[in-house]
Amino acid sequence: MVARLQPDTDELPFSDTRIPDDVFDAMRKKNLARWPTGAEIDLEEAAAYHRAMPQHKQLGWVMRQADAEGRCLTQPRGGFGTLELQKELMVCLDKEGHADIVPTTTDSYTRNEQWENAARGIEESKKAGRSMLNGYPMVNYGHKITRQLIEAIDKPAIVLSGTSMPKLTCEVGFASGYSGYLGSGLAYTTSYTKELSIEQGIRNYQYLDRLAARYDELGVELHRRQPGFLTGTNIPPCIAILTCIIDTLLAVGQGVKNYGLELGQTLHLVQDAAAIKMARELTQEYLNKLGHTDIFTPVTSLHWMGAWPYDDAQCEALVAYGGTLAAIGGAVSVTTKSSHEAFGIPTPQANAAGLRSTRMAIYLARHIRLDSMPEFQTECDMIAREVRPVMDKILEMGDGDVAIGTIRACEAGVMDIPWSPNNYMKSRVMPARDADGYLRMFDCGDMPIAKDVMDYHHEKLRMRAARDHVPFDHELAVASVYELSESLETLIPFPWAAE
Amino acid sequence: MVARLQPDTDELPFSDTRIPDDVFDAMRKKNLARWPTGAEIDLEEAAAYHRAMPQHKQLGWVMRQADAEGRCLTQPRGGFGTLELQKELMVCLDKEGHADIVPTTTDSYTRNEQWENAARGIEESKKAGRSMLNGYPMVNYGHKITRQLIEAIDKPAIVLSGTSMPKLTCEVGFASGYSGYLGSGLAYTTSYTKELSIEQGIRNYQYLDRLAARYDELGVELHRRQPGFLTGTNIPPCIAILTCIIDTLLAVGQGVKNYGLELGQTLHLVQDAAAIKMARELTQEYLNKLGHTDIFTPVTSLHWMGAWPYDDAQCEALVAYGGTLAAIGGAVSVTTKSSHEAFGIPTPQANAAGLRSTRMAIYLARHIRLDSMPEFQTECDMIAREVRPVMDKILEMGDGDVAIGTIRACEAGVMDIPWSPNNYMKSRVMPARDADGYLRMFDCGDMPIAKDVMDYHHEKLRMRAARDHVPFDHELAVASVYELSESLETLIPFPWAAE
Amino acid sequence: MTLIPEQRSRLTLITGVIGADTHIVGNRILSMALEKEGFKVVALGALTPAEDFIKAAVETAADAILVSSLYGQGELDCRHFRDMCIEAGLENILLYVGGNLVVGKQSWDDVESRYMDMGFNRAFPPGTRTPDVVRMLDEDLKEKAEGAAA
Amino acid sequence: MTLIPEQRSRLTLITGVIGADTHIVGNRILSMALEKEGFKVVALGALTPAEDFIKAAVETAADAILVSSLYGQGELDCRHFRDMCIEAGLENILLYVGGNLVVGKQSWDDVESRYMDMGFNRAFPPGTRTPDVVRMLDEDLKEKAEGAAA
Ligand code: B12
Ligand code: B12
Repeated sequence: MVARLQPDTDELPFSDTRIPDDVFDAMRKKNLARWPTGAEIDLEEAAAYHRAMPQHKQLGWVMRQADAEGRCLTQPRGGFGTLELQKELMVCLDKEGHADIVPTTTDSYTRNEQWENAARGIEESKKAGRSMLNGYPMVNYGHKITRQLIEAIDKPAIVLSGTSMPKLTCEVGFASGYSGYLGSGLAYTTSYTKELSIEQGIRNYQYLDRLAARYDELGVELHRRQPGFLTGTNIPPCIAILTCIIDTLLAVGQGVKNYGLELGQTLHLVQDAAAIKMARELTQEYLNKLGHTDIFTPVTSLHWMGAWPYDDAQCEALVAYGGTLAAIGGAVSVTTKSSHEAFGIPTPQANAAGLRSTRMAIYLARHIRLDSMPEFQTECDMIAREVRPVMDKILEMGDGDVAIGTIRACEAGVMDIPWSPNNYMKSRVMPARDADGYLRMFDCGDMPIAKDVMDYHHEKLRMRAARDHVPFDHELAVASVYELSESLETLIPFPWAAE
Repeated sequence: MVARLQPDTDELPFSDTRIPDDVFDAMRKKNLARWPTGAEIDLEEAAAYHRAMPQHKQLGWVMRQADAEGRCLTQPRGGFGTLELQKELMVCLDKEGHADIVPTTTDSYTRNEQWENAARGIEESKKAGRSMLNGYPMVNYGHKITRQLIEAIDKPAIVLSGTSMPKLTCEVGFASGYSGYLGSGLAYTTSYTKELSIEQGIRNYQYLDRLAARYDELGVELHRRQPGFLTGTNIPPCIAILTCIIDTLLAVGQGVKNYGLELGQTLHLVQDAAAIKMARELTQEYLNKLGHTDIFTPVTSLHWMGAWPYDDAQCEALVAYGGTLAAIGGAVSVTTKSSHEAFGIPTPQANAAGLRSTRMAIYLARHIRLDSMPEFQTECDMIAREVRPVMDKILEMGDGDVAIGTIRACEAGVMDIPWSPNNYMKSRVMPARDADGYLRMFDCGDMPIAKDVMDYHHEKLRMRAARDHVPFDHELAVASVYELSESLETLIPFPWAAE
Repeated sequence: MTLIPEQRSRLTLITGVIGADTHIVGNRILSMALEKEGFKVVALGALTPAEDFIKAAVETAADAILVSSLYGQGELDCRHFRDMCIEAGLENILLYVGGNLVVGKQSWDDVESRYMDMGFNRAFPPGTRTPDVVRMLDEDLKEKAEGAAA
Repeated sequence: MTLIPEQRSRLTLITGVIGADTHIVGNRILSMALEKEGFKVVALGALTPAEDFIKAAVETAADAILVSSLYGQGELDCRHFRDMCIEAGLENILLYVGGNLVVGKQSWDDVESRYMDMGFNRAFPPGTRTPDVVRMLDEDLKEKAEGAAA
């Protein structure tokens, strides 16, 4: 039985301030002791390992460089249950997929710190000859073995671990030579957990961010990243961006300077471009408000995160368009999916094909930008008008402390997230797609969004209800969950066939 | 040995005027006598067969309806060497591909009126159990058998027969119940033939158009179409559009009223949208100039017609983007390709997959239009400034007769086409792609295009030469032929890898 | 053979997402739909241990358990589910499972038979829509009712 | 083993696109490239009957014929090409063929062996670039020259 980690509440009052060095040292000691591979970690040695890597394998540098050169990098997801399968996968994504950033997705037992289950999964996978885990059990293997993965590729690597309990995984990940790490306290806790409090989730990521800052102090700039895609299910830009701002402020509080913002695609060319632009602008706006002028916050655009169609050919269009949306939107990187999405974790080959198709789409996007379109401006303005009142309210509720403001706001529903599994969230906000394909809010729950703004959302959704001859009610939200996964017969039938 | 068709020069002086009924009757008699299946044709009976078909199987009506409803229809290409294979193909494209318009591509022997070779091809195909012909030998089968194809589908059907000798194929095609027919005198003769004169090619299509008009007189509005994609190889919009205008005027001269304009995609989102808009606008402009106010000229956008990549995943991006370009550009229909393009005629399944991926991309394009973008306006203006002086010169050279003006203009190089195999064309115009992905003209040959316009083209291409560190010369045109077929390593390598 | 709301209201269904699986969207839509159709639904939500399903089923004398598994590890999470039911005295409770039941895109027939072997009465492939689930429940629970009557 | 321009200038090559095939772009680029590399090139262009290739080869005492076929019907057009060469007294003229040599996406090995059986010395798959062609010509024609010398 694993020694479950005691909440750190006893150690420090909850706030957005930096964890003091001595407290952090104590926390690390306790944390690393929880599993044998934790005890093996030596921070100094790990930092030296990072510093010895070529620049082009360090994601912190690569993201800054891509942003400076106006590139859109590609990154897939991918994790299998054994070292051998994982190595094969990463090499395939690097060489056959031309991935600019190579991922390691951890399995869900690891994410939930159920390391014995993960150990069982490794054995079962070896027996079955196929992966029984949905990711790589990084903690079980430990950093010494896992470095083989980093050394097998010639690109920077990132850890993808959808969880609110990252404390040991991040220690092993960074020590292994991963220079990127995805995850944050608000976004993941609201989207990936049920009983964990937002406070506890934020505390856990404060640990992770404090650790990243430690590497900084040792001359290693890591790339941290926030999963603003949340529950992946019709997230309106304003809600994603609110979490971007909050998680960034929390990370910066721990000393992080290289922090990415992830946005799931709405699949509307104009709305996505507006969201990408405003995510960075509004995050910088609040950073500046709070006196942070040197934080790098590149945006990553993610291929559609909601339900995918059950037809490879339809998926291929979503994959390619995902590259188009990211590139035309000006994202610094795009996270890709494959034509297997609706069925299961893709094979390395299908995953690599998704990368290549996306890469070609990025090439075809050339230097096109939409900033000169009035519709683009309208969306940008709407987003700003949705985000600012909520964000200001959150800061106000925390009396200036973002961490405290956030949990109070979540409790009150001032900060809300659609389709959240978390008991601490109201999850009353209900998004739906309008007749032009924009994501709108049918219901914004208790979020303080101006009436005229919500009127705009409702007017658009009424037009959709009218078009589809359905009532203007919650069912619009459910239909919107299914929409992109529907068959072509449903989406665009031949219009004039004799019945 | 087939009785080769004598040029009709003996029958009528060459001009753009309508072929008189009696002359046309004589021409038909002579033409139909050339092959047994020709003799079987009864125009009245055929017209009655068309009139009995449901509206949604009549392409003339379907194109008008799609235009009115703002739809973008999908249509693949496809032809196999035997009736059985062709039926299976068309049913697959209709049912599995959701094609809105179902094609029958003829084989190249049929296109060149080598019907004995085609007959041999049918036998060889039956022996080999696979198609040895690159299309369906429609004349050999004749209209009685070919009607089985029309009856096997529930969509309108179109004949695709890349040739300048369509006179018997069109008789059989229309009699079989095809309500659409692609092909024209200027476009096909310049792009598909070597020794045939432009005059002869135009004469042959005057026959076809006159026949279509006859059906009109019998209450059947057929959809005629012009292949402005030409040699498919980096055709600048202005050149495609010039052929659209000329072929339309020639067809209208014979009484055609439902005439489509086809444009191969440049693969630049803005340039394609501009080309689609201006093709229709400028064609209508010249129709009105010449007193024709009731001609329907919808635009069809074609998936990239130049060299494709040799990687399925890269092709999938070209396929999907092809749907995006057509839909956002406002085309009334899109002609699709597949991920097999660079290798060979696709299997029915690969062809159907290309259709579905394109259809999904069309859905994702929603109602987006680019008209409000300044770059879009710039391209529209450039196209107009390129087309008008040349078109006016052509009309002038013909003393008002488009047919005569056209052959004189081709002789003089005033009307020119890149990469033409035809001995009567100068083919001095040399297109190349600029640094932003727009198609420009490195050399416009003897086309009367204003100096400042060409300066603009050259400036853009100089920027490309500079970017690629290559001289500003004809090699730019050759490199541009290969560009889209290059591997991803060549197009966007990982930028910072250690050498 | 569909049941009328009255009959359904006498039937209790347990729903939830098993194991460390956070995918709640489909499970929530399904639970909402079943309630709307008249069933009594006890929705345990995401991240639910196998034990909790069975505890809830015992406490509510449920007629069926609908297990969702999306994240791929269902094969591990569900392995002993029927045995645990039997231990808890739920010999012939109706067991459904649905979602993305294995890791990766695998032939559905294999996947289905694997779950049948685990003791589930029915397994549902990705993309299953709620009306189909309702139809199956009506069918299976009517049969069961008759079986009991006999 | 590459030849120098001087040596190449003594070699005559016939190029063209066989049959009813209009695909001139690649053939033209190839012909331009070969000329640039020093070979004497007689370019027959698109839509060239097999007979014309051979006539031109006889008239110019050509060292090799490079047949392009893109449109898929090459298998029919090229079937008796070597026999016709032999009849014309061109027993051991070097014969290349390239392009999209069959209808549809087929395994290249099959396609290649089919054309070898027809008597071509080399067949080139879709996507062949001109430098590779030049390298092969240098190799094969040098061999041939030596063969003749012996
Ligand atoms: C949205 C989504 C997410 C969201 C979930 C948000 C939330 N809290 O619910 C987020 C982004 C958080 C997410 C996370 C992850 N996801 Co996810 N996700 C999806 C996605 C894109 C859509 C799922 C969805 O909502 N569908 C819409 C609903 C309406 O459909 P549904 O869930 O299938 O349910 C319907 C039917 O299945 C059926 N049904 C469902 N359950 C049951 C039960 C019974 C008894 C019956 C009869 C019917 C039935 O009825 C429902 C209503 O019609 C799918 C892929 C896809 N389908 O496109 C991947 C997918 C399910 N996720 C996957 C994975 C791997 C993950 C992660 C592990 C990824 C990671 N590395 O972090 C994590 C999971 C973390 C964890 N601990 O669980 C994989 C599963 C792999 C596999 N099985 O091989 C999928 C298939 C994607 C893929 N191809 O890789 N994901
Ligand atoms: C452009 C194009 C056209 C243009 C041609 C314009 C012109 N006059 O040249 C147009 C639009 C007119 C056209 C028409 C047709 N086309 Co076309 N076309 C293409 C396309 C898209 C590109 C060809 C090209 O220019 N490539 C670029 C050049 C540089 O490459 P290349 O031609 O392959 O040549 C290089 C190499 O192959 C090599 N090479 C070539 N020849 C030789 C010879 C030797 C000896 C050697 C060593 C090397 C060598 O060197 C060249 C330079 O690198 C191809 C598909 C593709 N590749 O993407 C289809 C393709 C060749 N066409 C095809 C077909 C079927 C047709 C049509 C029959 C379609 C129709 N229904 O009308 C007609 C043909 C009519 C006719 N009678 O021939 C098919 C052939 C099918 C098959 N083989 O199974 C293809 C493969 C598309 C497809 N998948 O269906 N086409």
